Amino acid sequence: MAKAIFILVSLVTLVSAIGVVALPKVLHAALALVFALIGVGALYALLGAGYLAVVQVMIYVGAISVLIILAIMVSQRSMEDSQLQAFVPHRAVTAVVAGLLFVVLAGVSIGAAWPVVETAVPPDTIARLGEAFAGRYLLPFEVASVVLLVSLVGAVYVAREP
Amino acid sequence: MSEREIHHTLTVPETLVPEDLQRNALLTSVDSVYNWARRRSMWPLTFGLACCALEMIAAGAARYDYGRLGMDIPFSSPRQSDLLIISGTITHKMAPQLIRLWNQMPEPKYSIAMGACTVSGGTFDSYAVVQGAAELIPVDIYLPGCPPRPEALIYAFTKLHEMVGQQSVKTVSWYRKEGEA
Amino acid sequence: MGFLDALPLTVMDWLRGLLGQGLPAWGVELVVGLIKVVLILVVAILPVIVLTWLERKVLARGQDRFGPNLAGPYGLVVAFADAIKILTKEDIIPQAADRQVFRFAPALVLIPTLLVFTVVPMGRGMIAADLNVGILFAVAIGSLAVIAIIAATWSSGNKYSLLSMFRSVAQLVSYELPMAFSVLTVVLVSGGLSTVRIVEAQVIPFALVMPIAAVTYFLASLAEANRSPFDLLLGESEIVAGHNLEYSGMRFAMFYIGEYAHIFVIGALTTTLFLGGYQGPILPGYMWFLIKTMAVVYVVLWIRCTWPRMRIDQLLDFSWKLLVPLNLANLMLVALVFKLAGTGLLGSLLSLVVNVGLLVAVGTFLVRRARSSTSRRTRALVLGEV
Amino acid sequence: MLGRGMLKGLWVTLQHTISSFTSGPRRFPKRYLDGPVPRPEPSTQGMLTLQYPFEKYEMWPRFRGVLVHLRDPETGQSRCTACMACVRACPHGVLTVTGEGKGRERRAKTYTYELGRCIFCRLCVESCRFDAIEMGQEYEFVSTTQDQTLNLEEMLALGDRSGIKHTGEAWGQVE
Repeated sequence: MAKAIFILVSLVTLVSAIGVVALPKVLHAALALVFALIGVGALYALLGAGYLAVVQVMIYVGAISVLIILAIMVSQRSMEDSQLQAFVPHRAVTAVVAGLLFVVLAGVSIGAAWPVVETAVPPDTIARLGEAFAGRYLLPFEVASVVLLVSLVGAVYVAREP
Repeated sequence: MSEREIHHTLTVPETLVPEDLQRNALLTSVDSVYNWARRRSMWPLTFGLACCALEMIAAGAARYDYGRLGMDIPFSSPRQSDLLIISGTITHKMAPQLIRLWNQMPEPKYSIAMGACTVSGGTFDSYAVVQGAAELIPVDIYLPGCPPRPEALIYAFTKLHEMVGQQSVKTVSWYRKEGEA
Repeated sequence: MGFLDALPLTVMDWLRGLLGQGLPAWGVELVVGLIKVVLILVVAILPVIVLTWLERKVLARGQDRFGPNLAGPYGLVVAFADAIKILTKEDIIPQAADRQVFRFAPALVLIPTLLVFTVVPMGRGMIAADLNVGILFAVAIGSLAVIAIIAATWSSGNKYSLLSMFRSVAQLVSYELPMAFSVLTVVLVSGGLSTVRIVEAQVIPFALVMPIAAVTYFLASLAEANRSPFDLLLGESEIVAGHNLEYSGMRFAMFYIGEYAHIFVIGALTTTLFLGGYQGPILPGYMWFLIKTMAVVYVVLWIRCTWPRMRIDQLLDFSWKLLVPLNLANLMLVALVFKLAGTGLLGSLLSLVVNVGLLVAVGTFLVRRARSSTSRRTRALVLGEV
Repeated sequence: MLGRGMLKGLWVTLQHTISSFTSGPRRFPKRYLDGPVPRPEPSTQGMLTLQYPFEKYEMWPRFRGVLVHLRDPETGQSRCTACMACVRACPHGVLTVTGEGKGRERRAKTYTYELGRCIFCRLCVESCRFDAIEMGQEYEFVSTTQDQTLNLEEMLALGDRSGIKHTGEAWGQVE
């Protein structure tokens, strides 16, 4: 049962992920991205990480994808259908780099041992997560928030009327 | 009319079916249900152009309330409307918009020409005014008056309901595929 | 009482036992899961039939009218007339539309609304999936609705629906935050994200413990459902009719159903979070849930009947300048109170006092600032001067 | 305050919702009235919707409905003498009249009234020296065609239905 769901979800995720790069219209690609992200969230949920799944949907789908789509729409001319251009040199370079990246990733993923932990997922993951953030990983957590604050202030400064 | 009779006439759909189809009980009920639904949920597109618009608004307000007929969702988009109420003087300037709105409405659609100006140009027999809405779009019900009373508009609705009640799913044009007669 | 309360569960157990005789374990789970899905669909769609009638009646009565009263006794079957008519309407796809997405978007509208029902406890033990992240799930899924709106508006190829999408996105992004804060306050007090746990924690309904959070949640969910007074994306007078502008026939019906199902979701979630869910004396749990939900739904319709539409800048100001700071302060104060006084009666009472005190303080501050302000708009907004 | 105004608005609509059930010219259980409905006072509280197809207001005496011909009580015919005064007075050419006979015997042979163009200005009635026509009480006229013309018989029938009596003044001045 779980296996069938896993296969279904990963199929949806993969097809959407291919759609993100292959679809000619930008907005179609963005919508495909949404589905890919939802699929990843579903995979998290299948792994027993419910909190992570929900946060994935909330942040990536609810906020970031919407921002991406808005940015696409506000920017000029991108709403039009882009025609695939003929062969250009930089495409070749891109293809070589992407191919190398693919080889490296494939090598890593084939070579990895993929150890399976036998222990069950603890029921109080959220509490543990909270305690970890407020205890052991307090400093990195706060530093990350400082980075966010800086970017927030920077954005306000840039967007401010002169 | 007693209350019971009124409710009977209003809730039980009439069976207005041609003679040769009367034996076909299923079609009869399909037709009557279909017509009943269209009569009881006829969402208007209120196209107010001049003084008649005020009477149209009054007909929708508390004193006359055409919402009783199930018409109290005036969607502003023609895509979701069934009935175009043209109320007021149609100037030549406004004619393209009227035609456009009518074309944007999905079938089955109906229209009421409300007021003397909309029926025939009325008092404005001039170069600037369209002499009747029939020059532009097919009108189902003509309602004279300058302007008509709100009751008269609701009377026009009831007449339109009678007209709708005589239609059949079998004969309506919008369910035929293109190319069929 | 106890028998009535557990009646649906008893029926379910009996069914499970019956199925267990002829089917393997996974088959039983499959059938039971299917029954749950059907039940959720019924719970989500059945109110739509009632609500289409109820909204028109409530609006009409508030304006001294009758509302639809010719379709059946008291117009009760007007929803069926709507349904049959709308199903038999012509289905138009505009030429400028993006055909695939245009066809696809109405299906997306209903999914988030239906998914939320899986985590709403509708009675004692009557929940489709008691997730340990339940309420967070509801909030996350609620934010998905905007995707459907984006898809629908963009694919329509209409500038007005695109404008309505911009408004809708601004609105959703702004109101997500106060909503999350108010939910966070509840989570803090109840000590868990599970909806069942939140309901069980409400010996006193949270609306009486933290009125600020309750009102904020209610208003924010109104904004998220695009209901009046935050129904800016409809804006008939400026942008024709919003995101469903180009949809007709069956596809429009999906938006219509989605809207009313969303109203019911507002009621259900507000009940779960702040009104004590299925808890209540004498009547069985699901009856209490229904009564409370319909009460909230009535308030939603009542507001629709009364308040005018807000302007977009007022809407964003209200969220960012009032609701967010207020709820941030409320969160901290409530956390402090419950840390010091415990979650018992004393804590609840203190929390109520703190809430009311905060509200009074903010109100006085706003009024004083407005009195000394020279901006006509501020004075009009806060002091009611014209 | 803004909030106070909004709460006040909610209170007002709640009051109206309740009063629509409890008070008004027609209380909740009684739905339809027989016969013409007297027009309620403007200050009436509660539900005041007229359920039109089943209830009708009585029209006030000076209401301008469609033009009707009044029947002469002696002859039972219209008093119209086809003098064409109404035709000349009409701003839109709504009326068409043909007459027959000479002198005192002259009577209208046909009298057509194009309803679709009429603006109910009552100039024809003002101009009539024989008290033959009057604005009636009828307003329920629709048709499925653009030209809605009433002829003499129909207008006479409408006059019978409206129950308007001759004033007698104009008739007396003929001699």
